[in-house]
Amino acid sequence: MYSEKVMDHFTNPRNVGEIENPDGVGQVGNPSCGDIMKITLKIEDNVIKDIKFKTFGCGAAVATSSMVTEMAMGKTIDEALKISNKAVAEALDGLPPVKMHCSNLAADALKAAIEDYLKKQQA
Amino acid sequence: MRKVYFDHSATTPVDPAVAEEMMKYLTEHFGNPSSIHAFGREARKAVEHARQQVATAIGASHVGEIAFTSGGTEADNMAIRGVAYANRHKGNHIITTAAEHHAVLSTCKQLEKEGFAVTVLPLDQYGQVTAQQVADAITDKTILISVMHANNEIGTIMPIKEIGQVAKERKIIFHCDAVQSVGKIPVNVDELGVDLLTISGHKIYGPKGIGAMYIRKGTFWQPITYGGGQERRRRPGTENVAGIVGLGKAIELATERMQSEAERLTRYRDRLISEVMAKIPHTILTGHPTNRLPNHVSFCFRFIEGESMLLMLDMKGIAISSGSACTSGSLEPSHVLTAIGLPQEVAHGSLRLTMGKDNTEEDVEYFLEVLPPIIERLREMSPLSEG
Amino acid sequence: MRKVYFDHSATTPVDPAVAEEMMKYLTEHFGNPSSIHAFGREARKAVEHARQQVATAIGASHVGEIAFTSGGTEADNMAIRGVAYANRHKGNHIITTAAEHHAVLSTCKQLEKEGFAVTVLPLDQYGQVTAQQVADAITDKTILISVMHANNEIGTIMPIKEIGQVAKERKIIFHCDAVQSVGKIPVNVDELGVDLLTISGHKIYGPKGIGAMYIRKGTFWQPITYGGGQERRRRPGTENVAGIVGLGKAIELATERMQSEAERLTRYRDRLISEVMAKIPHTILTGHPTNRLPNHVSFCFRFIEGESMLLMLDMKGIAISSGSACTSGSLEPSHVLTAIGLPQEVAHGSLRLTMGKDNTEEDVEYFLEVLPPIIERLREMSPLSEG
Ligand SMILES: Cc1ncc(COP(=O)(O)O)c(C=O)c1O
Ligand SMILES: Cc1ncc(COP(=O)(O)O)c(C=O)c1O
Ligand code: FES
Ligand code: FES
Repeated sequence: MYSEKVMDHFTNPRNVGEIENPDGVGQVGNPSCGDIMKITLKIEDNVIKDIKFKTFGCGAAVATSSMVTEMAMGKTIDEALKISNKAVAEALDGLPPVKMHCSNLAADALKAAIEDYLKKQQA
Repeated sequence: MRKVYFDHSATTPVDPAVAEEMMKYLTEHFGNPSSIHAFGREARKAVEHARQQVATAIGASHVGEIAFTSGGTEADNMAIRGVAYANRHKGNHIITTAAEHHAVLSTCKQLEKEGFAVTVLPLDQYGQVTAQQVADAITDKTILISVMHANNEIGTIMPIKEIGQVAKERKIIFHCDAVQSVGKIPVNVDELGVDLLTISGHKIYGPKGIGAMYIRKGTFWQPITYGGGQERRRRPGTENVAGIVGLGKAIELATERMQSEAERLTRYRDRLISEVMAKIPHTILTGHPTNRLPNHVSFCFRFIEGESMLLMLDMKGIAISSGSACTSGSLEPSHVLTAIGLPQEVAHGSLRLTMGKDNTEEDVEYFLEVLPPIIERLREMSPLSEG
Repeated sequence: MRKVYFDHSATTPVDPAVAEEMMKYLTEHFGNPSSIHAFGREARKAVEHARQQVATAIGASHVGEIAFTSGGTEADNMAIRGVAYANRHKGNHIITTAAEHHAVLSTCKQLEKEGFAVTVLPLDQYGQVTAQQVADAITDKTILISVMHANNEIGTIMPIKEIGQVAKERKIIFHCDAVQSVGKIPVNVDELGVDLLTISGHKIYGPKGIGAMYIRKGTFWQPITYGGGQERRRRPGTENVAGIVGLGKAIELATERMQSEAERLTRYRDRLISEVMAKIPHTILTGHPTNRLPNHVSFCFRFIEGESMLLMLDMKGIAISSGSACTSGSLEPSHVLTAIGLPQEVAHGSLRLTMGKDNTEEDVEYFLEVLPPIIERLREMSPLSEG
């Protein structure tokens, strides 16, 4: 059902948790399916210095969350904003078709966290 | 790694004694029961022997009241649509419950599209309906009542006998899906007062792809598939002889060991329920605490999602299931969990553990050891958890 | 006593290699393919492998075009009623032939009761229809053509490719019952131009109670039973995993040995036909003399009745069948024999001999030795015989 990469990220999720006093917080959820992803960021000089996630959801939801944190870590904000849900799925060697829409929200959570950071900067 | 199969409500391994019987009818006595030569007669004898085994197991008075089908789903379809079409002249109203399997509910939904009216009775918090609810729903157009004996997801046993009395008094045909109860708790068609009953082979250590429909003599009914005259013109198609032989043997064996197994598994069940509830906070027992299948344990763990639990248990060698949306492929959590009043996010954390004849006390202990750290780990990951 | 099984059109023994594969999925890898744990995934893999084997055998471009069923009868029901109901808005006319199996004809008869119009094309003396007959029967209400590939009773092969061309030109959905042809003569869905195709396991050394329906991508169709979402929502019910595995293996093996077996059995067939015709007077070959299944021989012997012949041959260890009324349990001789123009009393004397992979030249010789005295004896007993 799941690729080896998905199972790897599910079994050993990277960057689980919540950063204290984060620079940005993003939470997205899909009410129809019930998965919720929360990403917290530490940003210095426009670069993501630390990123952590918390996820309520299936194996695919956990794996995409983990993968997106790995992909975003160390990237500039502009680079990180370019990460798409599709790119996350591809980095995991694909997801089962039924999971494509519902569990594949990690990039959205990342985007929400960055936008939250940018909003705070403006304020 | 230890392997523990705890998903007997999904399916069971074929009992070696059953497989051995089947093997003979696959290779050696392979005839078509409709053939009149020696090969055919041998096959016919085996089919009729199995029919007797099924009739005996459920207390049917006439062996001809049993028709073999390709499984529980087909038997449910046959029972419900067969009664509906044959009794259309009398009325168009069907009563069923929110606890039923998709094989019943989807069939009823289809009948609604065809002009029938369906009342789906709501469940109480334990997943039960009462005979009074059924009685109150009856109108002068009611032609069929269909209520399952025991629920596959939460294990709750329905008051079939009481509903059977109502059906008899009001002279309404009564169907019962006994797929989960046969072989686990006593099922006697006369005591329960049912007119049609659904049985499936693969839930009782028989093969998949075989089932049976009991239909009481004199019940108004018509076939729903068309072809040869097999099964007394009730169900066309060359008989699945090996499967039928397997179902016959399986139901006989299940009946033999039923009482001792029920006692043994009830002990495991009650230990599992009390220890899990004690060890893991924010846990909800789903289904009735005592009036449930002896082998059936089901919970919802708050703040976490079923599929993740399943995958982690699977990595520890434990095979188990969940009614979570993410495992169903349908994006919606189990209709039964919703019908007993659980909010969606709670239903997502459901877990079902169903034991069988090869499980031991050690399996139970292994599970009790493995589960808590998994729940803890997933809750640590969860944004919903209070920490 | 020598035992000769000559009734392979009725059913076949399960190939030992097939039975062995099945056994693994009954006892060891017994999971439910819908379960996401290791047991379930193992079963899922096996089901999808078998689907690929079937797709490959019939040249289907997409593996998802195969849906497993409980046999040929269910596949015929699914194909015909599924197309009829889904295309009702376009028209209500169905074309089929007098040669079809009951699974097709009774289904069409039922559809007539439901408001569909059915044209049953008459057969020529060999049991064939022409593409022209089909073309002429098409109206602007025609939504389905259903013609079998090879007939079970008389072995005649239909011009499916030509009919497929007509169907394509006129844009009408084309179903073909290939139960008797698959594994015996080439069956390629694209070459034949069919949109739906019926397959049954037990005619090709697979188990009884399993079949498959091919349905070309894009074909307007709807399911006819209701329940879980199995088989891509085409056919609900827990998959008969062992049966599916058996069908996959069986169709693969049948395809491998098809050509050599066809050559070998055609030799036996032609020897049987010529020697029986030469040795026994008042004999009619039924079906086409050459354009027939390689393993299929069928006659009518005047003045005698099929069941008596069968019983006498059975006492000599030969298992064979007849389209006689007395063997069918229906008091009417085979509709196919009547449709090719045989008078009832001649049809009564029908005999069908269908060979298979374990038959040898010695079996053929034994039959040729045993048959004539039996016919003679029965004719001596017959008041119809001229003496
Ligand atoms: C209560 C109930 N009814 C019907 C069925 C369907 O039976 P089958 O899988 O044999 O089609 C099942 C199991 O899947 C079930 O649990
Ligand atoms: C031509 C044909 N179609 C359909 C069937 C029905 O197949 P099954 O016996 O698998 O239901 C048969 C055999 O009985 C057959 O010969
Ligand atoms: S969280 Fe529901 S399918 Fe992934
Ligand atoms: S002669 Fe007896 S059934 Fe036909």
